[in-house]
Amino acid sequence: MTELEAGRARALVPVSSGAALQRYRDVLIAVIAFAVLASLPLFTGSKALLDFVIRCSAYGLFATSLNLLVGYTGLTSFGHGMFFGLGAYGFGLIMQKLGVPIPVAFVATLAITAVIAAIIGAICVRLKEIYFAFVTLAFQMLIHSTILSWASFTGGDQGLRGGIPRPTFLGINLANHIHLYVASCALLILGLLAMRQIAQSPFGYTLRMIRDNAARASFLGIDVWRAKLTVFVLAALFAAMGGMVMALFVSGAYPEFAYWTISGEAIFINMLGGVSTFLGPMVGTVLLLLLNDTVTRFTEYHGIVLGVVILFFALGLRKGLLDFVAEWFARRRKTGEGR
Amino acid sequence: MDLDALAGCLSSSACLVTQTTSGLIIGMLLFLVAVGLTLIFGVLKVVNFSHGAFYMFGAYFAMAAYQLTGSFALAMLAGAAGTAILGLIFERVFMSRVYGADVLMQLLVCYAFVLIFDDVVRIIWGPEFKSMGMPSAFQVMPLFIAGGVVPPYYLLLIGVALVAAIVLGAGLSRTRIGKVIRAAAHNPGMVSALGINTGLIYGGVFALGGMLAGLAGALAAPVRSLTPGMGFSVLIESFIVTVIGGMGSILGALIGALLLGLIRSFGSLGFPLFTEGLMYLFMVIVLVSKPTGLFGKEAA
Amino acid sequence: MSEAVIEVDDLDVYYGTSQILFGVGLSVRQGETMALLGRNGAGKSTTMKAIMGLAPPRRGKVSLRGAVISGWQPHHIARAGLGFVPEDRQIFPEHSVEDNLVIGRKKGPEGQDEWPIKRIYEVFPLLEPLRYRIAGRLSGGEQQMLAIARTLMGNPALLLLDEPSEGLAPIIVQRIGELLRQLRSIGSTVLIAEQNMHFCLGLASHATVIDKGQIVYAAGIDELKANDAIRRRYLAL
Amino acid sequence: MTRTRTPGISRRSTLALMGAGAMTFAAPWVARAQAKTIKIGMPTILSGRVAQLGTSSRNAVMLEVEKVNAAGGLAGRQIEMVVRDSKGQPQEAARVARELVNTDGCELLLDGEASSGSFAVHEVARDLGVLCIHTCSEASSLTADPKQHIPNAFRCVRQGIHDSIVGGSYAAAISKAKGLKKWATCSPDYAYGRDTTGEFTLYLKRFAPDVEIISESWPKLFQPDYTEVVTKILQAKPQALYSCLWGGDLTSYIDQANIYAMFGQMEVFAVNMADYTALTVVKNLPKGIHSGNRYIKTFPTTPENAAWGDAYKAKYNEYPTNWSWQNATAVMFLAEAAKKANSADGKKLAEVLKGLTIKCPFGADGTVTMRGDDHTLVGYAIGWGTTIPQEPYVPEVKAGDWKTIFELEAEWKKSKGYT
Repeated sequence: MTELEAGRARALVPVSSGAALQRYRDVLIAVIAFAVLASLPLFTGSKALLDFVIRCSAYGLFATSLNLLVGYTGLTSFGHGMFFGLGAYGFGLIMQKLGVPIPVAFVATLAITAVIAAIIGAICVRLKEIYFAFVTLAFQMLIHSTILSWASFTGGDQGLRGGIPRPTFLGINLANHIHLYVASCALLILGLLAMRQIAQSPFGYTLRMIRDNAARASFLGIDVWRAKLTVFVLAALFAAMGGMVMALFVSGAYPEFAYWTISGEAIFINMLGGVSTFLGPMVGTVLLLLLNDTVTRFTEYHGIVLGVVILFFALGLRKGLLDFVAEWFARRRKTGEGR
Repeated sequence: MDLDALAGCLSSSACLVTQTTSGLIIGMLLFLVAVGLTLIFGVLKVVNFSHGAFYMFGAYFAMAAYQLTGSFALAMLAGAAGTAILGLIFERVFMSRVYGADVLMQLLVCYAFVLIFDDVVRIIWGPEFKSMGMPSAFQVMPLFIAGGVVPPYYLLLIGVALVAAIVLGAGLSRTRIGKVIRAAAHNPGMVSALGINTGLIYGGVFALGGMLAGLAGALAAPVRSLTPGMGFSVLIESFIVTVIGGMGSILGALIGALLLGLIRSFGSLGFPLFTEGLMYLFMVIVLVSKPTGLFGKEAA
Repeated sequence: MSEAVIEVDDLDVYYGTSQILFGVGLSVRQGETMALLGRNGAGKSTTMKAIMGLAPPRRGKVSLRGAVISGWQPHHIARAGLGFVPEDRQIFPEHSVEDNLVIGRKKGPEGQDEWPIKRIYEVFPLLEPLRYRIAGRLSGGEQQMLAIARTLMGNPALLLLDEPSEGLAPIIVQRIGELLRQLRSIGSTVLIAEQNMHFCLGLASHATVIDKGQIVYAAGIDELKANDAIRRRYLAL
Repeated sequence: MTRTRTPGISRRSTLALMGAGAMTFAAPWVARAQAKTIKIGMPTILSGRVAQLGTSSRNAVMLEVEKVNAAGGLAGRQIEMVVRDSKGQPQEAARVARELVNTDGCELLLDGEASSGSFAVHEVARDLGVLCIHTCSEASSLTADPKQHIPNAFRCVRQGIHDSIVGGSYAAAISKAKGLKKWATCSPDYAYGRDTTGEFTLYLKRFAPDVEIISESWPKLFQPDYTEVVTKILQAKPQALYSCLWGGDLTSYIDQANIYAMFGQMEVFAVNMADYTALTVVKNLPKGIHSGNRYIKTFPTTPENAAWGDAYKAKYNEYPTNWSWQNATAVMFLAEAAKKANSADGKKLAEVLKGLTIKCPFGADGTVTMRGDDHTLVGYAIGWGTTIPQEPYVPEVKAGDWKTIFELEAEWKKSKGYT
């Protein structure tokens, strides 16, 4: 997997015109993807399908942002969900208490998240591997317990009640299902595009170098701590975006959004889809949500079903689905060339 | 915050004895679970996320045996032995396939079994909570020591946990098998080149870890309600314990568990609404100042 | 002529996709001390690991007294009578000297127990006063002694020594040489991998030379001593 | 849980799923509204620690739905229940609720969620305008707070404030009789626990002004070990203890307090004790714990109530829970409303439900009412009594007085700024 990535790195970095071309291609793909998604309501009246895509946007942004840490930088965070929760709560609280226009709340939430992520990140990113995972988990639990304890402000375990007001802004009414759907799609595509740009930028290659050999990276004059902190904050911002989409969808924020299980789900999504391709987490998101939605329809013993599926991925494929497919293609191409 | 209550307690021997023993009780039971976790991590380098399930099974096995036989001793035995067998099977059949793989893969396998085990318990014993009941031998008046209250059952509990700690500590440092286990933690390749089946050692350690968690579950069964998913909060707490104490360190698990027990017993006096947060705060402080935990060694 | 204790036949070993050994074959008879000589990276260690089951061969076989042991797990191979002393010694640094020995203790393949700890201390008098010392604090030479002693505790029918002289002061190397001669005199069968030819010339009975993963020469030790060409071509530093 | 009903439901949901695909593309609302059966969606918690909430709620609903269907259904349409697990996660509850309406074509919702889940489903009801009856959440603000109020949502659940008023006056009477001045509280640290405890002490002090709270403990929800809390209370040496722990937490607490012999040292008022889920589970139930009724088949002491409890037990081989009667009542309300409106349309049902009084085995006087102004259940049997270790567990229950409840509730609402 790393070889694959490294191979692409070699192919791309020196040729800057190639990188520019790639960027145009990415933008083009993003525009087409958005056009397809946004025109979906014209073809189907299924609100459930639109709901599904909205949820995919929320989780997809969140899971892909985690992959910036796990897949690209080698930072396995067990507490990434705190930023999902922060996004949902920040946005919900600002809308409920201040009644500002939605874009203002959006930007303000990102700013708050950036500050908190910078503080937590500054403490966490100097730790390695499992210890980094534990400290992020500890911070997540601390934030979760704070949300529960500070009931007068956060509503405690009952969450933000009474709905999040969604005033119309420039003709966009997020209380309207279709508007909310298109807005979510736009956020998803913009977020993914931005993360893609980060991943393919020189900074993105710096991250990969840190992942593969931090000592060498710092030997080459890279400030590893600073790079890690930067990506930690960036990933937090996209996670918060996911949280905001979720808050808009359920019209509320709940402490479960900041619980460690949500981080666990994101990790699970990444493993399911694969961490060595950019779209792996997106594939994982769709897979997990589909799986969850269908299995809960048939049985209340979904734990067993989900468990068996996980075992299939962990013990059978031993990697995420998109990784598996990518490797399979790579192998096939190789043997094809051999012939 | 209620610092007066805390200060008041610290100046009264009765309160000091009662709260200290209550911290010990919480701590020792937690130690039994955490020491298995830390042992498995130390030797197999695997963070056993399904450890809470063994605690749960221990409690359910004990309850089932107690209902069947009416014997408390058999109930404890069933809890410990049943989970030991379960641990052995779990390790040999599933976990052994992901050694050396990505940590996340190992976590995923464990997570899968957390889901599966919880549902299995739900299918066998139903979703409602159960209670094993206190054996009549322990339905006696609590003892009064220096004005503090100590129930006899908890003395037994602390005793069993202490014995387990001593046997484990002595076993690992004094017996040949203990020495082999510690050697395998360090260098499994060399151990196997000396003619020792490391697979068996791994299975054995996992079984031992599972058994300790199962024993904790069995010991807790008379005083805690049984429900699918009951292992979860215990897992999180023993996780905190091992992280504070240092992953892989048995002494660390003991100290960490006792510290946590005492934080809870005295924290509930001083900070009744933030006892939980206090634990996480403590963990953050320890990790930030010493990332490997109090007694942890730098990863080799 | 006594039977071959170990026969290595046509081994191919790969690390990942790169092939390290190409059809390696050798045999050691009862009571022999066989030196496997070659430059750094020639494939000596890999041969040892392949025999021990730590680097499973893709092709070829290893047989111990006629029974094929290649493909077995290392601990089965060890129980069958092979005792391995790895090149970096790999003592257990947090255990005491005696604990290291105790961990190595096992009966031989025929249930023999020729190396009780008392005899170990007789043969390795240096170790006895250090028995409660933490092994990680021993000197390199002491660690090498301990590693050999630990393996002997398992009563091997064949002792595999990988670079026992590596990184040790000449005086210590000399002492280890004496020890190995002593083992030979009591009839132990030994396969020793070395790049230090001079160390081996004095104690081995036979020699096999490996280069670039292939066996290039095999003969009695005296013959090798006489063959300047081979020595210069494959073994000169 | 190996009873025949489970496959029955999943077969139904299988069919629902197969139909769902076709449904979404077929003519949506009108076609479905005229369908012969009416689907009622029910998001609830069927897995995890409080799975009993969902299963016992579902049991009761199915029991009642069978009766309604046998009697001709809702305005001539057979009811088809679609019960789905939310795992206790609010975002799942919202998702499931939306899916039930949007994909499965459910026209009504029974919300079997606790705490935050019910608020999430409430928002869905607000968004989709579908008729929704909350059947499990006791959080007072769900209906008392006018900001929460929507015309299409009702609550068919006992309420913390009612409990506290009855409990406070009951406890005050005992306090005065026995001279219990020093009180301690021990309740789970979440909204229900804090609110209910606060309200209980408020009314206790109102009826018995010389009472003093000398110690408060707030264990976490689902905390496995209460030792430090038990010992803390023992240190404080109160004469009486109030707790609104429930379910497994309450039984754990009792088991652990038992071995400290706590129950001999103080009067204990545990509002959630008199529920079979707790009563039958605790092996060494101490005598004389004061409790509010949850579901108990001997209170109200009517043949209807006893018969209902027995029918439930006969069908599911266990006693109903507090959630069971609430869910059963919700179905009874729907049936009666459909009869009155002669329609199963959500809007018309909502109109009729406002202020509707129906005959009900769980009513204080044989009837219960869906109060018109705040859409919440009143008039249900509510009272306090003391426990004994075997059946009937709570031999005598002193019924609360609804007139007092209404007066004090109105006052409480005013103090909260709700009216």
